[in-house]
Amino acid sequence: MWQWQTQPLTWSTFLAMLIGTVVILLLALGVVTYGILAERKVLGWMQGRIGPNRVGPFGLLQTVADVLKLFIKEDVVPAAADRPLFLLAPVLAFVPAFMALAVIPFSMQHIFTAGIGTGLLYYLALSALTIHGVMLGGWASNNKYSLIGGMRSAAQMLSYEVPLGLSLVGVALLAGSLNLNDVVRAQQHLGLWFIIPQFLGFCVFIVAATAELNRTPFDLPEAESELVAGYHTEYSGFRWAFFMLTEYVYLFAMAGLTATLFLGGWSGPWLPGWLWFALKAAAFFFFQFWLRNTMPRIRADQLMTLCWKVLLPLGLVNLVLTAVLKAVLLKG
Amino acid sequence: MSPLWSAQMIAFFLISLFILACAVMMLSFRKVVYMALAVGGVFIGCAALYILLGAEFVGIAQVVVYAGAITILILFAIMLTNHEATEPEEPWTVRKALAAVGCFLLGVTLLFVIRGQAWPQGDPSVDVNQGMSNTLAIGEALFKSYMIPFELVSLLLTVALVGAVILAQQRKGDQ
Amino acid sequence: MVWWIPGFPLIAFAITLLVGRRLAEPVVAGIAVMATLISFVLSTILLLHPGTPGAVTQLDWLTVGQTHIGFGMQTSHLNALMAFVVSLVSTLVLLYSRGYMAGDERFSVYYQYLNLFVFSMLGLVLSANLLELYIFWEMVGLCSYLLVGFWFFKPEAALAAKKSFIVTRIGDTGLFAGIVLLWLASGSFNFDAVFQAAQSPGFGLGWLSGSGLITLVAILVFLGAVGKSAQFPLHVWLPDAMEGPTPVSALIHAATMVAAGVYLVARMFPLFALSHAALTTVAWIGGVTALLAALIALTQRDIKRVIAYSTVSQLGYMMMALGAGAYAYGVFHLFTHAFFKALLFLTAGSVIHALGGEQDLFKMGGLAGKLPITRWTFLAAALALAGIFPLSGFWSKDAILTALLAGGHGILYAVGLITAFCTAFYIFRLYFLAFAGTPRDEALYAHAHEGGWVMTVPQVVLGVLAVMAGWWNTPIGGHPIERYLLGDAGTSFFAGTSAGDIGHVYPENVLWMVISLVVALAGIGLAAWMYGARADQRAAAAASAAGPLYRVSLRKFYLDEIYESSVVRAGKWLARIADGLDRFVIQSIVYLASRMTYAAGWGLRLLQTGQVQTYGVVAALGLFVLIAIAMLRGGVM
Amino acid sequence: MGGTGAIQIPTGSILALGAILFCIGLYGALTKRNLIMVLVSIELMLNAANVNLVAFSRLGVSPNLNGQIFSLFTITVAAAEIAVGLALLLAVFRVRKTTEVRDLDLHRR
Amino acid sequence: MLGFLKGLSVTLSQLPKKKVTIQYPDVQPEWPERFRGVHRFIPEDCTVCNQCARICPTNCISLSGTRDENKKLRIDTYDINFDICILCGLCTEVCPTECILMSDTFELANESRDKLYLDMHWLYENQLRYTQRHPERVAQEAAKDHEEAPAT
Amino acid sequence: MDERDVVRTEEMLLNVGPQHPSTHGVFRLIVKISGETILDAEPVIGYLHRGTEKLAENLQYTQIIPYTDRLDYLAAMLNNYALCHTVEQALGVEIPERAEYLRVIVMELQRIASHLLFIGAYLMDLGAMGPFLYAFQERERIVQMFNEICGARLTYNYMRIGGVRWDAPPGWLDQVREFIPYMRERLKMYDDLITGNEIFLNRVRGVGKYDTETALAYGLSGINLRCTGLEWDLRRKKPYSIYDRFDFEIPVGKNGDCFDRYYLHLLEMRESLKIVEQAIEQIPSGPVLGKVPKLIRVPAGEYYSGIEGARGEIGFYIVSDGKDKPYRLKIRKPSFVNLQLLPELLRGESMSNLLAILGAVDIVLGEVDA
Amino acid sequence: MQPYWNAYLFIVLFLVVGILLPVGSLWLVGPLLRPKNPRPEKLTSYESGVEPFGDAHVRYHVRYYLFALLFVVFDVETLFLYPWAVAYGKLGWFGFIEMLIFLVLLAIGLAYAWRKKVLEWN
Repeated sequence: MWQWQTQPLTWSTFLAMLIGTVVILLLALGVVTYGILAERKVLGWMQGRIGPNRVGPFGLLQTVADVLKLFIKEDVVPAAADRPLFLLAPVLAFVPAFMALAVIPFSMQHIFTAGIGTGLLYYLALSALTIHGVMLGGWASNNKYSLIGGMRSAAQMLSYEVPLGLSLVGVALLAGSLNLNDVVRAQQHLGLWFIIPQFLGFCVFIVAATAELNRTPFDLPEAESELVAGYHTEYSGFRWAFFMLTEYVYLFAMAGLTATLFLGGWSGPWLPGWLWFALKAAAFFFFQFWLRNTMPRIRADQLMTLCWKVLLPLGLVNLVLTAVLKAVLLKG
Repeated sequence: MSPLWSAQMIAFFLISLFILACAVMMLSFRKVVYMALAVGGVFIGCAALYILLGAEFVGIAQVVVYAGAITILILFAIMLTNHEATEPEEPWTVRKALAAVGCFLLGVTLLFVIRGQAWPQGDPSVDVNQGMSNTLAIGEALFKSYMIPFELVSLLLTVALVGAVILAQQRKGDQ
Repeated sequence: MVWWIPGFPLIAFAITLLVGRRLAEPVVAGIAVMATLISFVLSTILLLHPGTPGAVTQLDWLTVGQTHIGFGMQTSHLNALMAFVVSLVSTLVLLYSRGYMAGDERFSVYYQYLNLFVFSMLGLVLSANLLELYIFWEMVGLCSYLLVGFWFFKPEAALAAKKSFIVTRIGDTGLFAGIVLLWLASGSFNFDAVFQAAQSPGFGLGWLSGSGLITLVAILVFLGAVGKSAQFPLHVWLPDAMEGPTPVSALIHAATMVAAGVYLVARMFPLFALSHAALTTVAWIGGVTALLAALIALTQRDIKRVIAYSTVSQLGYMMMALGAGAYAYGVFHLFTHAFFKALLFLTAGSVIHALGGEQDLFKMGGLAGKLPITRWTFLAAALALAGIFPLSGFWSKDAILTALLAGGHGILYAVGLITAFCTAFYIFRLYFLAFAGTPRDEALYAHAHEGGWVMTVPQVVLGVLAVMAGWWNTPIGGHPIERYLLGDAGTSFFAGTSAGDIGHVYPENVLWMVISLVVALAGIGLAAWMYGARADQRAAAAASAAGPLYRVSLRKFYLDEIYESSVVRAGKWLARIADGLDRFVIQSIVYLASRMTYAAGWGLRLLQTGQVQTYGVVAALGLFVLIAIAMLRGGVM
Repeated sequence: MGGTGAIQIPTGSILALGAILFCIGLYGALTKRNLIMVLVSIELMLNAANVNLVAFSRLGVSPNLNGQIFSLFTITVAAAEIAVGLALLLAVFRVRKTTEVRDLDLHRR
Repeated sequence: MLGFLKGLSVTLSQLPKKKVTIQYPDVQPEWPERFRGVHRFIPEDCTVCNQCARICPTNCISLSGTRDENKKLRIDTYDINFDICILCGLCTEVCPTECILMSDTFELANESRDKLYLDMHWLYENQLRYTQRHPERVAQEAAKDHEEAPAT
Repeated sequence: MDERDVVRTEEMLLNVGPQHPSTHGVFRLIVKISGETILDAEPVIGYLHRGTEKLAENLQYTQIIPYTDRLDYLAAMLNNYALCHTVEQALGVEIPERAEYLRVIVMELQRIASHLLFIGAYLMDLGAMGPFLYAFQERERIVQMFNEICGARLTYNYMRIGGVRWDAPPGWLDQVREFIPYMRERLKMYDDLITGNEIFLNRVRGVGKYDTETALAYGLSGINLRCTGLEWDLRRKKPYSIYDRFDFEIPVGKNGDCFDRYYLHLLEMRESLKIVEQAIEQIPSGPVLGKVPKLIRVPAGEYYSGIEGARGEIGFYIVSDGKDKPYRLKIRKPSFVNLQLLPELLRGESMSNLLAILGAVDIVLGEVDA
Repeated sequence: MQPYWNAYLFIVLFLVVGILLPVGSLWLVGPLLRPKNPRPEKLTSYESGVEPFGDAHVRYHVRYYLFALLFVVFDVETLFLYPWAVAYGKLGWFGFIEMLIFLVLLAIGLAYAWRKKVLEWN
């Protein structure tokens, strides 16, 4: 029943898929819930605090409580806002972020993974779609901070999409496939995580990914000290929660992607594949939290300069180097 | 009638419905931003259709370029001009009526032509990808048979970039 | 390989176009010279091993309905010979230009134009079909225009460029009409196909059929050649074109482009061969041109103009030969003429360069001591032009005269002889005025010096060629060039025509040779007597004695004035008549019409909004109508 | 993930979809007042063409990749077109302060 | 680049350090003796000299007393308006009998401003609470009083 | 400006504050922006106005002291001292040695606490949240020490005319002594954490620059003046209290940019530690409150004295008619003076530099609005 | 039945579930749980605590468009890099050179934008 990837479509495989989808949804929600908690905990620890600890043992239910609180909060739609778009924007942001999870190979059996032949590009395409939600959310709020935040967000995200895509090409080049399962297999075959032959690419990727996620030090769009809360200034209650959810689901997807592309995905000795995957993804999460505690925010103009004048050329150089490397390897 | 057949057809009709609904919405919306969104829907629907037809790469490319890049570009252009631009509620002018009639008649004739033809049905034994993944096959074909057009694409893009930059950039002294 | 012959100059053009401005002069020139040199080497290989004559390598270019238009290169003996000449002269001129144009602000631009020209010219002589030929034809015209007007800041240069462009365009119109007619009649642009079609009995177009059509087409094509080769009455542009840089005159207006007209006639010879009337026209136009130009050349004061008229005259010679059916001789003269005329220009250029741009013959003199290499090479070229044994000009010119006489064209033979006499006279008048005697302008003389090696080497090479090129086709050698050229006969190049149709070969006649030699020597003698050392007063006396004749020649037979008074004035008269008509007849009608139009316009304005969308609506409706009609007629509905 | 199996959607249906989409795009291009939307409508028409290309790539007489590759090129050209078109529009907007097609003609002033 | 890494290592090194969080309100903060929390009041010591009310910069203290049978003034009412009290402690400084003192009570939050008017009874109860919490401090005070008393 | 160019961004008025996450209190800045360029900025103040100066006219001098706590609530000790010092100057009272030493110790600790908060808050403005909480840890220790010596964490009301309210409790000086090496170590940590961070440097280097002339023209003092390279420190230039007994440096900047202002804060903390260290070594024993009348009447006349506060010169200007209450009290509030420069600094800057500049100007709204 | 459509069906399920979650929580369940007391003050836009003034929909700087433009161009170019990367193993040095030309042209565009100061935010 779980082998729906290779089975003909029957009602039972369809059911299996549906279950798979729901499982991933729950997983994503769980990861987000505890990702947020872990973020607050890690930040607290790094700042000499203990972080949330009141709700549930060790504060484990803190996020749950937060979500419940948001759930029963009033849903305020400003009078000046463009109502339909205002309501739609969080959904528009959330759906692509969630869909991006569909191609991440969580485990060796890839039960919960759509093994499409264009996985990498699929991911890239969806991450571009998320921008719409952010931008329209900012626009529909009809608020100056939101609008600036939304436009900035969009400009930043789409700018960093380019080096992100370029760094992924290097991986595709080495793996010879866009299917993420194949990428993992190629790393097993090579006996080396791609972080080593693609170190430059990895650096570009990790910077671009951080920027794409709007996380410190690239969290300008919601630079609270300048723009209050960026594009979701006017959002409240559960609608705001969906923007947050999007952000963290996207973080999860990016963690999965990093693990898959550069850290060998589910491959690794002794432990089961999914655990390896979880460890690697957790490492990405931790890295992001760590950065957040350390870095000041980069300035808008420097942000763009970094993207177009540093990362993009680096990405191109990486690409050419990888191509030469591969050509030499093929000959040799 | 295998279940597959029905599944494909259902998918096709759903997608068509979605595409046409979005297209009609584009025509009927008043706010320009909404129109841009509706068009985004059409683009995504088309992508789904391509994927249904087995053109995986083209489908994803459609999402990347049309739904991702172009729609964003349009939104940016809207924000740079009149945010609140709306199509005015205008009475039927002669021209509009003529356009409607013309398009309708054109559509009807095209449909008649399509109906009147015996179209070849794809030969299932032929694998257009020659056993490779769609991306790989496209890559090979693109870089072997379509080398010159490919290079021209880069030229075109560069020229478009340069041209658009010249056009869009503010003149000195404007600021 | 054939592709690479024009290919290299194209590459050089591209390079100079893209980065030329940034490169140093030697680099620009080096690239251009190397490119043409490679082309020359390839052409030489082609000349020696033409492979299958008439072989065509062709790409599909345009497909319109059933008509496929290719884009290709054809290698025949004629083409190979032309390519050889063009690339050789080009190489030398490009090298020479390095010295001549040194320091010019637009040096790289100059080389751009020249590279483009070389590419176009090589493309022209190698092209496989008429349409392609026409494109290159126009491209060389364009290059000529650009180069003549290179110093556009001089009003004369700009005017001359315009004139050359417009005048040749008149001829080109004829050529284009001819090509279109041929295409309509034969359905193809390919030479082979056209020739074959022309010979087929059913050849015709509507009420025009057979020989009538052929004659019409041939004369239209010839009109193109008249324009390009500066034949009477369209020769007026060529002397003015001397405003361009001298190397340009050498290359374009002496050796290659102006010869394109001759080449065209030669190329289309199978067609001309089918029409006696056309051939006769060619011969007579050629004769008139040759004589007229030679007479004008007698009295010109500008060194380049003399040579320019000489070119016109020699081109007339070639036309005469072709018109007389001596296809091979015409081409042979083209071949030899290319070298010595290019050389004449280069040496003239050397003189002008040495004198800091002075072109007036009567300010020169005594340059033999200052410019030894130029002097000797000029002498070689002059002797060749005058047709003195055993230099190249002798063999080719004599062959033409022989052909004329043997072909029964007595009058033309006489014309040829007189021309030959005049030629010898004016070229040596030039020689004596410039090189012999004492300097007339000391200031200019003092600064005179030879250009660098880049200028002298091409002169020397051409000098050697001017001396020896003719030996390729001596009776002693058994007329190899004739056999070479006639080797095309019977191949697909001259599809369907026999050797007899395309050119006659006449036996050498020593007596006739001697006559022409004597005539030439007489001309030289007269020149020496009139313009030799301390002979200026004699020249003046002769000029005053000739009186009106002298003036007529000096004013170029008043042709420019005639054009001015006839064509231009006629135009003005027409305008005046039209004005009258307009004022009294038309305007009243117009007034009525305008009222009506205004009314109609008011109605139509609804449609004509200036908005694409409205037009789009109309187009969409039209599209619908078209499809509907197609369907109804196609029975789909 | 090689073959995709048979496609059993009738060719005519796909073409009909393309035709309708084309006509909608055409109507939009002819009637929309906002220049941006005119451009967008043209994109719609290009998409309709792409639908046909991809359809024939699979369902043509001899299925091959050419159709798909062509549609890729179309997509690229469309991207270039819209980029330049919108840039042009911005330039026009700068001078005329409007994106309304109707206000843009110089014809009637 | 080096700066980044240095910064990262600093933050990482902070990760395992001892946490400084106090689990208030489960764990109450330990206040020093001089801590100026809400006042406590010992009515029997008050001489109704009014010095505290006069020194108060915000005039938040109001008191009234009557003479008792011994002609000694006895405090009747003693209210402090904690809405405006700034806890500067000047009143304790001037009090000759040290009957108005600061305690370590600091949780004053309330739903209504009215409830911030705290009267003598509340303040005395606060003294009792304080005594309960810090018997040693109160004993010390008493000892000091005792010490000083004979001197005066 | 070209009228035809309409795509040029429209000018927009943007409110930063009063309810804004990073305006250091309730402060409103109306910013006129075009695109992201600030055309003009207008500070709107008064949201925290309490009329301290007017209130003081009805208060005895001792009663004013708690009010000074609430001016610059991040550096209450210094305000305390400034008032006391002025009145003491007017009265000409002798202050016991030990009191002077205690005053210096708490003032320098206060300076450190204030600077720490500046650094934390500034980096918070720039988007780094870690340093803020680190800074709070050290500050907490200082505040705790203050709590022990005077019973309050922020509003100390510690000083009295003629000395201080309390002597240091037993063991307190040892606490301070232990604090010094700890603080030195932490200062090194800040250097590692922030000073070398490229992002930080890019944001503050060369941003918000002004020169000495501008600074003097606007009447700036303190770090805002020293960052331009002028060595001006009242502790050195017009020594008050016992500052002439200590060996310490006056760090100055070079470029007058935000980075210099940030870095001077770090350096000054170091110097303050030095002073504290020396003071603890030298502190004598003895009384802590001099002989002053119970009811202080300042002789009629006008008095001013300024001291080096954490944000510049804090000065009290007293006009007295000989009564026990000032006839008029005027406070020279460094934050208020610093704020004058803000519009000038912001004009022509980009929005993204707004907070880097605003933060580095270092204002406390309690003091601005008073 | 090939797995091709299965994978995409899976994605479609993601789409459906992804839409259902927000729709369900925001539109179906949410209204039952949350209060709704709109008041005019509550519905004003946030403007740092003062009455909002001016329209928020001001026009933006053209550089936003220029970045979007750059994004479109480079996105399309990246798109073409993917099939190349995948097929690279089969193309060898020839493919390398092809891509090098492509990248050089791309770089020219970038360099142009660079020189035109498009890449600067200010």
